[in-house]
Amino acid sequence: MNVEPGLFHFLVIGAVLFFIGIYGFLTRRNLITMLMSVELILNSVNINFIAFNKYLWPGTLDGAFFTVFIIAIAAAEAAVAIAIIINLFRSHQSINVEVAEEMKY
Amino acid sequence: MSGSTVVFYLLGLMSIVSAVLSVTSRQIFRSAIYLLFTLIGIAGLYFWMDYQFIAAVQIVVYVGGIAVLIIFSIFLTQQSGEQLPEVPVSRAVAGALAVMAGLALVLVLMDRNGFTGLSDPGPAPSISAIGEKMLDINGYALPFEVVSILLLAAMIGCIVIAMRKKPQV
Amino acid sequence: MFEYLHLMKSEAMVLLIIFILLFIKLGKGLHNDTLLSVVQLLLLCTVVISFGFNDTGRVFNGMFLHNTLIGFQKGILVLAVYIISLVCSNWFRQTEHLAEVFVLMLSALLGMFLLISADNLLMFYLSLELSSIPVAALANFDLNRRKSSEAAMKMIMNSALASGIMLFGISLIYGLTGSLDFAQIWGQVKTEPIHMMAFVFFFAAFAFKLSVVPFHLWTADVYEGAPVPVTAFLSAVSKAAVTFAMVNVLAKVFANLSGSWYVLVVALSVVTMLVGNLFAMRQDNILRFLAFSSIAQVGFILVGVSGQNEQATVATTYFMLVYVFSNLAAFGVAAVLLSEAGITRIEQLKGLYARSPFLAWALSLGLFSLAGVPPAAGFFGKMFLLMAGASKGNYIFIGIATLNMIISLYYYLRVVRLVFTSPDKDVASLQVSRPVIFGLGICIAGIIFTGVVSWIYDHIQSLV
Amino acid sequence: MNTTNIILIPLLPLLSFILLGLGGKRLFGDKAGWIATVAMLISFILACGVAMNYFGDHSDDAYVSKIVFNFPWLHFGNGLQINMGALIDPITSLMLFVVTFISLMVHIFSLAYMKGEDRFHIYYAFLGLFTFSMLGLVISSNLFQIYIFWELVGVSSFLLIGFYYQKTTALAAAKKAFIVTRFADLGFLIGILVLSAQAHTLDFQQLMINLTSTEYASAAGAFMGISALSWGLALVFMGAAGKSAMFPLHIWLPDAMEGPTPVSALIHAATMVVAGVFLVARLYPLYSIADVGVQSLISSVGAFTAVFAAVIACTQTDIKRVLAYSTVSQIGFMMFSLGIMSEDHLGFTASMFHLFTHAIFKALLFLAAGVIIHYVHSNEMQDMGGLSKKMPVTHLVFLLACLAIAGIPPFAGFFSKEEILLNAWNNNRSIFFMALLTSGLTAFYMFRLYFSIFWNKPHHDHDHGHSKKEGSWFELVPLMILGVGTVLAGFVPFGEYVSADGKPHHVNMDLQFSLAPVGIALLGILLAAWMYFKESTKPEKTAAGFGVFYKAAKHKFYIDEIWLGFTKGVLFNLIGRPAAWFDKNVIDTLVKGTGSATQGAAEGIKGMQSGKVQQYGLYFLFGIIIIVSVFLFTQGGR
Amino acid sequence: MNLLWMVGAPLLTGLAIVLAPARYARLIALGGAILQMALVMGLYFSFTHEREVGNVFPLLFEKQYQWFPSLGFSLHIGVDGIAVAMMMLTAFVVVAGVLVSWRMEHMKKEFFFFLTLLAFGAYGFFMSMDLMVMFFFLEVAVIPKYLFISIWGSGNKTYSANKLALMLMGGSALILVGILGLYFSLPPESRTFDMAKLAETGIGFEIQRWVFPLVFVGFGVFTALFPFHTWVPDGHSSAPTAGSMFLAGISMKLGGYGCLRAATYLMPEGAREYANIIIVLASIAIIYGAFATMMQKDLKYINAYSSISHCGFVLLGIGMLTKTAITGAVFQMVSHGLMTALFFAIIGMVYERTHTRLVEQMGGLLKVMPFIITAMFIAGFCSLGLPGLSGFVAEMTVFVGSWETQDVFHRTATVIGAMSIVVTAVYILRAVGQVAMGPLAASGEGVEDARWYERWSVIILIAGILAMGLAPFWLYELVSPGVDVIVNQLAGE
Repeated sequence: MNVEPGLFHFLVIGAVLFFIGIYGFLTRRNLITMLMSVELILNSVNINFIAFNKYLWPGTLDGAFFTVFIIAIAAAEAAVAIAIIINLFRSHQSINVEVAEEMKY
Repeated sequence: MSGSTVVFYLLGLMSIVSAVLSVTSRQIFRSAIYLLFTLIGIAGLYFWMDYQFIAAVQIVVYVGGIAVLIIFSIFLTQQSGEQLPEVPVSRAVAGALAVMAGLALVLVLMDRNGFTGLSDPGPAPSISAIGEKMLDINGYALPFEVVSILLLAAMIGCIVIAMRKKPQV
Repeated sequence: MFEYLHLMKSEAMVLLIIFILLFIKLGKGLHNDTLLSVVQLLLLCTVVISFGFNDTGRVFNGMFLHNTLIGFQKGILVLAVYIISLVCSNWFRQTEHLAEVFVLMLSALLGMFLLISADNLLMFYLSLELSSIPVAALANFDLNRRKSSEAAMKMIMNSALASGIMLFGISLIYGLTGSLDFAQIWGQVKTEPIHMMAFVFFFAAFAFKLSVVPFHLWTADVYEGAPVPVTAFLSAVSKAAVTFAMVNVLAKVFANLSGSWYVLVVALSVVTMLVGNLFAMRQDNILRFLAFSSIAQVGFILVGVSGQNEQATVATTYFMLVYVFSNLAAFGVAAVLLSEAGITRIEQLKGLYARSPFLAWALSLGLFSLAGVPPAAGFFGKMFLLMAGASKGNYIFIGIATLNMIISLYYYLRVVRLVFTSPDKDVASLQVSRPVIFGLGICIAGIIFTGVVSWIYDHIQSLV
Repeated sequence: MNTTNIILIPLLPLLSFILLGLGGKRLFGDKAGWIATVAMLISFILACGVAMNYFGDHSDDAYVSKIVFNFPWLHFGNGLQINMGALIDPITSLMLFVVTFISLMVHIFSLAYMKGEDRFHIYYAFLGLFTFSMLGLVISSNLFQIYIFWELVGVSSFLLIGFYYQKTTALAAAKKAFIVTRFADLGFLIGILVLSAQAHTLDFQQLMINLTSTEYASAAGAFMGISALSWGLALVFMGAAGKSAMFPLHIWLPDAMEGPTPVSALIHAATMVVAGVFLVARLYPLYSIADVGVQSLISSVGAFTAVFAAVIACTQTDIKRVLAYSTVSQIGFMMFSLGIMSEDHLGFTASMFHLFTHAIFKALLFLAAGVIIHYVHSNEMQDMGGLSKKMPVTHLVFLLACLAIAGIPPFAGFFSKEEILLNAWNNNRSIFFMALLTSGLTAFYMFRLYFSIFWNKPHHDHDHGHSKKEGSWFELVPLMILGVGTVLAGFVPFGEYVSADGKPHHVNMDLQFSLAPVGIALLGILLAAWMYFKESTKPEKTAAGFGVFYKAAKHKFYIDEIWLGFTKGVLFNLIGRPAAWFDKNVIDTLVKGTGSATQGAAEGIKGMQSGKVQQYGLYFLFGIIIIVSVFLFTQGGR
Repeated sequence: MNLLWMVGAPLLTGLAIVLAPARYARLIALGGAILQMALVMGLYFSFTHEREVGNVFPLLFEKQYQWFPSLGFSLHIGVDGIAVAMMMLTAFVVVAGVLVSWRMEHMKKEFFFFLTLLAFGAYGFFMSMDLMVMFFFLEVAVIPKYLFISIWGSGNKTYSANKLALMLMGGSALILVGILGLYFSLPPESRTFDMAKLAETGIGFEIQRWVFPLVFVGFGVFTALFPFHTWVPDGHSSAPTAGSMFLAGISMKLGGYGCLRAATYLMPEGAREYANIIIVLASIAIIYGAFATMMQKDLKYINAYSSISHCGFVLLGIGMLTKTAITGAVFQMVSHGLMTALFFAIIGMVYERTHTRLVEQMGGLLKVMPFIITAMFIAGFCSLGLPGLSGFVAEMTVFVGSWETQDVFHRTATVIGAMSIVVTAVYILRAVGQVAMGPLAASGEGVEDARWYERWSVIILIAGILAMGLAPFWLYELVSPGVDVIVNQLAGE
């Protein structure tokens, strides 16, 4: 493959980040770090959008706008998540995900 | 191999490496910082694609907002400096397997499909154009409103949840 | 301008209520009971408005689509919310954040409206988030219950992951088709591997929200932990909304892949029914039991969806209407029992009949309807779903579905039996407040009449 | 006029049954008996009337059988239909007379005999039911009607045997009687099916015409090489054998003596048990054209039963059982005489004649036995003896009856038995000699009975004062009437009236032929006198002389035990128990199994719901990956 | 007359029971039952009258109402002789059932409500001419049975109730798949659930080949087809008296009627295809059920198993495919309905007095309760096929009909069936004899005879039995045309 950075490079970066994020989500046991992984996932998606927008469909702005809105949503999501986490910390005295396994089966 | 290429690879490398570090480091505070680097790297990539506006948003919202939020919450919830618990091997292996499989699948398919982008990417959108579109009733006015309502709702939710008084025990 | 208002009347109404609530909150506030009755009144108006005067049109450059069917579906959703506001009124009265609860719930409702009307991936994504994030917050509103916060955490985390994966899919779709507009995407989707992958990533979000196996695992925990109204909202309203959206999207956007997603839907439906039933069999917590039973119901909805024709749309809409009545009857009773008698386990239902015949009957009717036993409306709902599915001629699948009906009958009847067996010791009879009676009355009426009165179905048919 | 009479004959008893059954004690109290008796009397008179003006008109030399009335009772889709009708021909008229006559006697007798019974009215109701069914049976105009009433007499016999319902033995006997005959009726039923399918009709006359005509008689529907006709007739005979207690289905009759004695007299001596003979006689034309195998089946079964029962009778000590076995033996006579088909059809006439006479004297014997039993309060011989002075009337009539059954001229039995023997002599010598032996045995055991009741040892009153009266007039008058009958019945020119082809049939008796039977009968009597006239140890000695044979005979050759072994061993243990076991353990287990399997599955997969967020995520991811890869392998293509 | 009254009457009764105070429940129920009986009688007479004036159209009082027209349903109702006979049976059993449970105290309101609901289902089922509507009514009648057993039942009631409900639902699941297959196998423009239309358009053999077994077995489960009969003993024995009467008297007839109407009538080729299998299963059920009965000790189990045996005759008759045999099957349904209902009613009364259902713990009861035991004798004689009672007529018709087919297979089946009359005699006499006769058992000390309501319920059923047993021709006249239609269908005309 050619070294000249193009669409595919960005997609690769996006995919890699995406799965790194998922890996983090699956393995980290601290809720906040899990949240960070989620942010990674969202960012990777953003990269895809921008890349597609730039290299495939430059005519429209859909990708760019999508990215903007994703960022906004991510903020909201993070806010709510952190609020919930803090509450969980209050009730469980920890933000380790394993403390919240009362409900099962 | 032009300079821009080098810059691109540096940015990409930076974001990926720091992402890996941020999901593996056992110092929660450090991993937050690594996340910050990743975000900046990605912002850099946006600049590289000269989507300045997006890059700016990225910096402002993520670096300035979310990352800070996360760090605060770390302070709130965590005695910083204490190690994160060890990842159980089984989970790590399973996760790694799933992730590898997924990544392989995605990359293979992408490669098969071979997204051959345009050789000469079109001009990046001007910020004014974005602004125009954003509030145009035939543009993105509705999504804009929706997001605003979502933010409002999220805000209210956070307030209620985070501002609860201590349980009377 | 009027056109906008006319097409978006339900949204406008909901928005209005939200603002009224905000003003009341910012003002000196109101006593819960008055506030609650105000909200109920407004919701009632919304129900009327949403069911009435619908017509077709698209605004915001095709980001918002409205037609008679969608209007009817919105009507179902807001009706469900209204019933919830009635049957869970005990909980609402006791909470100290009534206004906020309703603001969040209604904004989620708004999100669902937009979700159904969405004709554009961006709008779709946004409204999906709008309909889930506030609910996640709501799940935490029993602020002092550990389980509540656990539930909220599980929900927000899972939905974050789900939306991330869906976004990845969307990004691919965008990349492959170059558009976010459903109409244009429809032309572009091909039966190529990467398209399918994109589709699956995208579909996973539906699967997650509908809690289709294997994406269902959050459901039970959240249902158990969250406050009862929120659970009811999740199980009735959001399920209905997502179903409508899914039928819409699958038919509109991925018609070209129909051959593939038929197989997918059939497979998932079988697994979902099976797993849902098997888990429901062994639950002893009422809410968890209802959670798994609703999972099994989703499997059944998928049977209808697999029909891939107009009748599938009609059948699913009809079934969701019935399902709302039946499920809310069950949840309403559960809510009353929880708040009045602290009953959470199924064994404690023993002798319910002796304590309150009304609740006993409401619960039994709801469960009968869920089990699909005539003359309850659920019978017709399932019947039509099966007919929609059978139109493909895949009778093995239909046979499996009916077998699952039998399994589900087993555990539904188990509950009913407990309800009617006489209690060991004589127990105090339960007081049921007027709004609850009213709400359950609506459910019962719905359960009885939606089925045997055939013009309701014919009406829906005429809307398509 | 005639028709209504004939309908009334069975209907009156039915009426009394309904009246007494529903009215019960409250309405009638002990008037019940009178109501029934009066009804019976009327229908007896009617029956006589019918018989007279049937035999009365000699329009032509042959008696034609006429259908008096006939109405459809039930259609079958295939043109077959069951009618309810009345067929009048010589044997019908004969049976009408016999049944009503004996029944009347028994009704009158019971007025005194059953007095003070708790369920007096029920008793008479059942008698009415029985008489109705029996009369319906004899006037039946088609095969199915006869089957219907066949079952009805069966059930009324069940009810009457079990009349003393609190005695376990009575219950057992009733059940045995019903089930054994039921088993035989299975054959009868299938026989009916065969014949009807063959002839496409059930009506007797049509049946004769169809089956005797060539195209049916041709071995259509032959099975295992035997023509359907013969199959059908053989199976029907099975039913007849069951009802008439032919070997090996005779086992129920002796036990049936648990019922009240008058009932034994009516049902188990005179009327019901000869229904089998009647049935065969009814189908005589068919049997006469059937394969020889069927005919010889009938004759040999009859003959063997005659000897067999007679032998057992010699060893029994319960007087009613002796009488029962003698009944079996006598019916054997009738049966084999029917079975021996000769071109002059003497056997038919003889058999019917014997049926007629036997009905009278056997009823007499039973009623007399009833009186005796009431007198000594026991059925056992050794409790009796020396009663000749105590009860002269009974003594006299009993003696007459014994002479009659022994075949001593000029009593009734003599004539009929003569004809039977004559027929046997003409056509089948082996059977003739068996019959001869049997009549010797008959004379022996009857007089054994007679002597040990009335002479033997002097009667010592081991009971206390009461019932020293021989019996009330209600009991004695019937005895006398029957006694007269016993004397006179033989002189009825029977052949003139009843014969196979309806034409008058003259039997010529020659004295030298009858020397042998009479002689052997006298021999038997003398032997009995020698052994039993005075109390002595001769009987024991003789019994010892016979040794194991005597023992076997005393135990009725263990037939009961064999049957019992069959039912208990085969039906219950080999079929019933396994069936029940299979149902409980196999089929039920399958059902339970599915249930528990489902439960097990539910338990098995519960680990899926582990409560761990990240594991949920893992499932999520794996789900997607699997689905995608499956797609790639199935559709994905290219 | 308008047939809707036949479903309307129970419906209104049910409503009245729900609304009225509990102490009136039984009165209302009785009134409703008598009203239904009157209506059915009216139906019978107007039906026969129509026939007399020469209305030969197979289906009378036909009406068709819109009901989910877009899906090809329609509330198409009408009756032929068979349906009328079945409805008369239902009416008899309903009245008797209400009377028997006159002293019901525990949750009486619901009890009588469910009773009327069952009646509603049964009437609707028998009169419906549309597969889906038929199915609807069939299912309506299932759940009340479950509740009957699990609320008012006795013994191992939970198990029995589940078994019954699940097996019956399993049966109806098969039926559902079958009729859906039937529906979608037709070309789109002619898709319908209307039996009349389906019968005349006809169904391709390939479809019949796989649909017939589903539908037949589905209904067969209801009427205790051999391997699927195992719900019968437990269900009947655990149910309360009226419940058992309904189960055996009506519910099992739903199955038989369905086999006849929905399976055989609509899919004659299928019927011919599978007739031999049906016959084999039926003969097994007859003889096997009889022998299994012989070993039972509990009166209710005895009657339940004997029901398996007797319903075998229904299936045998259907399997034989001749007119007589099918007529016999219908007769057997009516007869068995009345007879077994009577039996269960009596068992209930005996149990109520002696507090035991084990045969060996009873004896000599004839002395203390002559009325009940006499009725028991009548029921027993009816079940062993005594002439003059209904059982005889039915069984004979079946036998004659099955004997028509002249080959060894059919005749062997017939003989096997006929053998059961002996076995029946054995177990009936064992049971009834033991209960009624012999020395009075301790359990029978100081009990009194039937009360008025029990007497009446018994009398009503016996009246039915006698009416059929003494004068069967009217029943034949009633049923025959309906059977002709089915037979012609079978003959492919």
